[in-house]
Amino acid sequence: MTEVTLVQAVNRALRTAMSADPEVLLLGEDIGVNGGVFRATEGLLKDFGADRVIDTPLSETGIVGAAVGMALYGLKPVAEIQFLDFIYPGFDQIVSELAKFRYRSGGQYPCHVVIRSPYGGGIKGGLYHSQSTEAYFAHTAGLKVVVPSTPADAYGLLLSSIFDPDPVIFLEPKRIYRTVTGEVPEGDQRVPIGRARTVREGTDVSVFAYGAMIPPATEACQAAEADGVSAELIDLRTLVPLDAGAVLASVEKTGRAVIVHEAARFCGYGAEIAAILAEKAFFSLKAPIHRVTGFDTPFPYALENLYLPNAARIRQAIVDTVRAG
Amino acid sequence: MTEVTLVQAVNRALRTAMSADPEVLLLGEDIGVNGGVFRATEGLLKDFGADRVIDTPLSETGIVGAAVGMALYGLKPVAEIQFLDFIYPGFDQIVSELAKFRYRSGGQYPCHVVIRSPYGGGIKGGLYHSQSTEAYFAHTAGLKVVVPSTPADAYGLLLSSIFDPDPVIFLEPKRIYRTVTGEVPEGDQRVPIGRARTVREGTDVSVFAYGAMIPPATEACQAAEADGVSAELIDLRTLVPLDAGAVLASVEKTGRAVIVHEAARFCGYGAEIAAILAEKAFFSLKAPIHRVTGFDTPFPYALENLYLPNAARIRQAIVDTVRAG
Amino acid sequence: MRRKVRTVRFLAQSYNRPPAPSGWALSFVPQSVPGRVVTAASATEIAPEDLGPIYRTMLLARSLDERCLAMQRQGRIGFYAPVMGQEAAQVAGAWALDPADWVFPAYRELGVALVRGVTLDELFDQFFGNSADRMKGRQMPNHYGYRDRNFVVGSSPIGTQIIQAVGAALAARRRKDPIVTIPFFGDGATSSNDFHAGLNFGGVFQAPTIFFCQNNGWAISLPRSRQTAAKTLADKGVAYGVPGVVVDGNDVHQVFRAVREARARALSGAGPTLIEVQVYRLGAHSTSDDPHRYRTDAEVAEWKKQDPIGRLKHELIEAGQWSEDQDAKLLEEVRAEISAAVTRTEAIGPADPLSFLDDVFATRTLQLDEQRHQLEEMLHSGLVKP
Amino acid sequence: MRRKVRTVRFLAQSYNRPPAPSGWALSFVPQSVPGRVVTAASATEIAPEDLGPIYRTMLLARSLDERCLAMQRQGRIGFYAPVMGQEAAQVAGAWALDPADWVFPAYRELGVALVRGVTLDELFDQFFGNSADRMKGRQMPNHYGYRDRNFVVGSSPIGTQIIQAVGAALAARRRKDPIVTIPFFGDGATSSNDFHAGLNFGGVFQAPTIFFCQNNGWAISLPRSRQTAAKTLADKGVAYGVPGVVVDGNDVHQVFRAVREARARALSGAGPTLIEVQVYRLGAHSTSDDPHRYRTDAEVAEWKKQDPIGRLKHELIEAGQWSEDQDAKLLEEVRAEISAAVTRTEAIGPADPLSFLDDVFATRTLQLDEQRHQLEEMLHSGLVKP
Ligand SMILES: Cc1ncc(C[n+]2csc(CCOP(=O)(O)OP(=O)(O)O)c2C)c(N)n1
Ligand SMILES: Cc1ncc(C[n+]2csc(CCOP(=O)(O)OP(=O)(O)O)c2C)c(N)n1
Ligand SMILES: [Mg+2]
Ligand SMILES: [Mg+2]
Repeated sequence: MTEVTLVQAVNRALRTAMSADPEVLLLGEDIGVNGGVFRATEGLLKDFGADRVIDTPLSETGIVGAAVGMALYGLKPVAEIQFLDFIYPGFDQIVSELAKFRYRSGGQYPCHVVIRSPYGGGIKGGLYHSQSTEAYFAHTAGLKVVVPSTPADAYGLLLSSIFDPDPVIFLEPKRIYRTVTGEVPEGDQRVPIGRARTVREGTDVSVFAYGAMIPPATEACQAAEADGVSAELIDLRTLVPLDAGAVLASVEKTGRAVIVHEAARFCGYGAEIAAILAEKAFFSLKAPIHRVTGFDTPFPYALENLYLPNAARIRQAIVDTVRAG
Repeated sequence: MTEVTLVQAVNRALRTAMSADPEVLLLGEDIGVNGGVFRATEGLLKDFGADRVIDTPLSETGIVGAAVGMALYGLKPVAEIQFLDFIYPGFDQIVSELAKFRYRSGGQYPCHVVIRSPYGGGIKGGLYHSQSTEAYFAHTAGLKVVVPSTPADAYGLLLSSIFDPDPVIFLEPKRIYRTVTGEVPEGDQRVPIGRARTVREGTDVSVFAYGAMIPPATEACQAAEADGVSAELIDLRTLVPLDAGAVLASVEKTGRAVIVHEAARFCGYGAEIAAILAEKAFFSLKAPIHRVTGFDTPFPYALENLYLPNAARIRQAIVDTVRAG
Repeated sequence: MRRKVRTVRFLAQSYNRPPAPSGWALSFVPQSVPGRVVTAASATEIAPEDLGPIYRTMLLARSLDERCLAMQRQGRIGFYAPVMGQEAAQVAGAWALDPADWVFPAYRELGVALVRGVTLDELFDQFFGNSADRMKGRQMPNHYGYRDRNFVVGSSPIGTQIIQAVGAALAARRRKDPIVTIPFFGDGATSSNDFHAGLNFGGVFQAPTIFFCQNNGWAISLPRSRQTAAKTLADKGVAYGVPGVVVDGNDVHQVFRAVREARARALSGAGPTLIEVQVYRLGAHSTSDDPHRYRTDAEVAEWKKQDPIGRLKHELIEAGQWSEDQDAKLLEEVRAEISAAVTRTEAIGPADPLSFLDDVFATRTLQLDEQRHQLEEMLHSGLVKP
Repeated sequence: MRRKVRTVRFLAQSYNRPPAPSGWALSFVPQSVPGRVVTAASATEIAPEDLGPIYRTMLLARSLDERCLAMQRQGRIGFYAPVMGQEAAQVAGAWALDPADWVFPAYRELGVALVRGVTLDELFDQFFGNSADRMKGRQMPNHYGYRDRNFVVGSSPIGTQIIQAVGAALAARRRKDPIVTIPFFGDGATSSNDFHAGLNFGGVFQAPTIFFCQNNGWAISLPRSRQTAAKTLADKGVAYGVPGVVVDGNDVHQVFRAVREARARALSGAGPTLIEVQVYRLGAHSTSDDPHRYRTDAEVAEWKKQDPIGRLKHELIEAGQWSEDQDAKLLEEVRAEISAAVTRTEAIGPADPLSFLDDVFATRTLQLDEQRHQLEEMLHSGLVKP
């Protein structure tokens, strides 16, 4: 065990997977000699060669499409999209091809692809280096969507994703790439896809969050203690498949829910959590379900700290929810 | 007033707009000499010329990108995407450019573009001629999303969309292109964007639907009378901006909600309606919110009638909801 | 209206028809699917004994078109996209491949499928979407694939297979498998994002890929001349450092030779080739299309003179190896085979109603399990009917 | 390491440096922005009296780079993408345009912006994202646009402006406005979907567009040689029936002439031109980049010899119109102007905290009104701080 940052955990997981399985390879823009613009692939070209760490031309259509083709043939490509904001030129290959190959072929052609991408705001990236559009992918049947918030989860979930037989969109909260550190194991130690993580237990209200929202949500839950509120915090970790059991169990216990994400609210991922609760935990609910989210605007630049949910807003929502009923 | 089909109403609205304003023009694949694969643009090439009814090469990137450029310059392009399933090669131009131009320029560059596209299942189109992915667009700040379900709305809402200063994704339920007929006015008679339509009033439960789900939802509400249930049916019509006032008012009255759409359930548009109700109409709600939707799979071919919500399923959901609390 | 067919760049020799083969007789393999006759991998001419099977396969494809169009009109299948006019291109093109090569089709590649050994029963299973369909009834007719035949399952979005084929080629090279990948696509597909990415990645990584572009003159209603202002589609290779060739797709010999040479080139490590195969879509785009809206009968008539089947038949008859009588008999035989396959497959029951909830993922998630359970109940209570 | 610059196709005459102009003196317009000096629209040579203002604009761009890089290191601005090495290409290219022409920039087009009359204050307002910023503080530095200068606001996604420029050109033609549109983009952008669509639509519709590709050798860490296997980027025009030319982008005369000729061609209805302007990115990709990771100092040093500013200065001095002394004085003057602009704009307050909820639509929806109200309350109660 060593203390590493989240982005270092990503790097280690890639290294572990590539060492374990020669059919794992990486492709993307600036991932080779440059080691990735966030250094997630640092050192891998040197150790695994240009055959397995492939710097591609500037085309997300090409990156995703080539990864699909490699996977059809049997390899396990891990594609990097430099920023989630730049994934859309590859969107057709993702939603029409990657997500549907297994299905349309009656199971003949699995698509063993991971698409890794740094996402989210808080680095003064403005409209095009800040987006959180996980809802697009979560709504697309056939894709798994994974979002770690700790180095250990980044490591263990990335390994699970790379060896998962289905396509995985692996979203890395770049804002906490280097601000969060923690221990990661050595070797092929995986964290299973499909299970939420209870960050802290509580009895009055359940807080659901993921990615870079975990640190402010944790802070908010702690602060809410001063208001006499015991908040349970669940890190959803894998958005698809959702650990609905954990979500429902928590709300059945607490009777209240606050959902946090930095993406725009309207039709965001939080809506699905609210909808599931309103359908399946209705009779446990004591108060309106509160969403603390980004605003329904594109992501701004100068005022990003107003756009992003912070601990104070989350704490207020927690307290309001408990007071509401 | 004349009795026309929904697709004829679309054609008439295009004709009205083009006659009224020389800066309205159309572009897309097979829309000119062929009149569109669904004949929505039939006759327009002849009457308005190849300068205003532009057959483009096979590139949705090109269609949307060129439309954006035309709109920046001041024209009012109406782009046709042959099937919604084929919009994804143009997705980057839609979400990165069309939706964000006004915003990123501080209001200097509005993007007066309509993207029309037939969408939805029920025509034995399989995975790639059946999709309902309205949630992608509804989640994208900066886009309006409009879905008519009658010829009159198709006519009036398309006119409003064409003369709206913002980008509009105009989704035409192709399954009812020719099965629904009705009167449409002559001339520039618009239906405002942002207002839901009450299809029928009721007191026990509110049913929210749109597009091709309106006919089965209507049938279901009628049938539910036999179960002693009075169901109110609201056609949302414009998904963005949502007429939240109408949605909340209805549920404040009935205390119950059933949401219907043919898109996959997970993170679908219905989740947002449920989330809004769980937040803002919580204390009016007497029963769990029920969603009747497509399944969380790609759209199938042979078994599409199992995939699509039908009147019987909707009726059952109505009755179950009323019985639940 | 006949477009001038010319050879550009790279392939020095011209694609003239080779001298009529002599000393061989037509030999037809007996079953419905001709089964690939192996020729020396290096040969750039069709082996004389293969011309018969090639002709038979072309005739089979044509006859399938006739039957399927009729069945679509009768409402027995839901959709069909005919191959008529492209039989020589597809059959000869596929004939030049090794069975281990990976084919990435669009939706019109019936001729290729037949060469790869896809059976009539398999085709009709797919068209009906019955319970024997390998695609499990999930796709429209014409969208099929068979992993064991290295024939990847196609989709409707135009062009997507082009860059995928490049990815697969790089994977094959990494595994040191001596194969090529070959995406089949149309003139319209050259405008797609995936063509751009595919040719570019192909050129940069020198992928062992053959880009097989069937320029059939039309992309639904858009003529080739309005698809791009490039002089030829083969010219597009220049943009990617990929050699381009133009061949007359109504001539099995030209097509075969071009694919063989491109294949050798790809396997030698010299990179991909873009082959523009000039053909004409003699039929409608699909059963949803009415070509009279956008093109003249005269144009079609002009191209009918180049009919690839008539042309090969003529060649065979000229060579004294074939006769009109034999041809009529063969046609009858082929039609009977089709009828038999239709009878067999139409009797097979529909797909299991619960099956459409499978294969979203390798194993059903809890959420899909729950939805499957709900569907089961709805079927049981009669809320939905298959 | 110097790539061979050659002229391909279409433009017959070679782009050699013209004879040194005589009988003119450098005249600098006094304000910070040189203000376009109108030359006869048909002239294909830079008017002698324009060389001074062009040089001054280039020097201003270079000095802005220096200042902004320093300010970024000091944490006073958040990001910067330097133009160093591309000043001749941008300033001469823009100089050849009419003010009514529509420019579609990427994020590195500082030289173009200056020629279009974007002021230093406007630039720094944008870099600071202050309340005077026309973009209302919504974009990263370098992403700006000014409708009244026909300088469209750029975005980060690579290439998107290329097809948009074609759409705008078609719109202008429809309105019978005698203008061209000109997207500026890099070598990396030639791999984008939007390049493919833009060139193709441009060729098919004969749009009055000039595709201005600045091949600066690198797309972040990817060298041009790995971006595409095409021999030149200008060659890519072949794929679209669009003539391509290659010019030495360190030579203001070549660039000016190429743009002028392409402009005349476009306005005559003969269609678009793809100009590959060969330059070198002397600086880092941006302040987030460390070029030492992927390229040698020797390569940079080699290209520094071609420094476009040094080259034009040398030309002017050779012509007896300029001296090192004058140059030093000019540099001082330019730096002082920049300092003054920084002082003025840095003092301007931040954007209105509620403003980021505007301009999503023409008018705020009820939903956005509600969110604005919530934000107002949060600001009031101190939950969030601007
Ligand atoms: C991305 C996309 N856009 C539009 C369509 C609708 N469409 C189906 S076939 C076709 C024309 C294809 O032309 P071509 O590539 O020449 O192939 P052909 O049908 O002639 O064999 C179009 C536009 C589609 N399938 N995919
Ligand atoms: C679609 C997209 N993918 C990736 C990126 C990340 N990125 C920013 S600049 C750049 C390289 C651009 O190279 P080039 O077009 O040559 O322009 P230059 O920076 O050299 O001026 C990349 C890959 C992006 N902005 N957009
Ligand atoms: Mg075609
Ligand atoms: Mg570059």
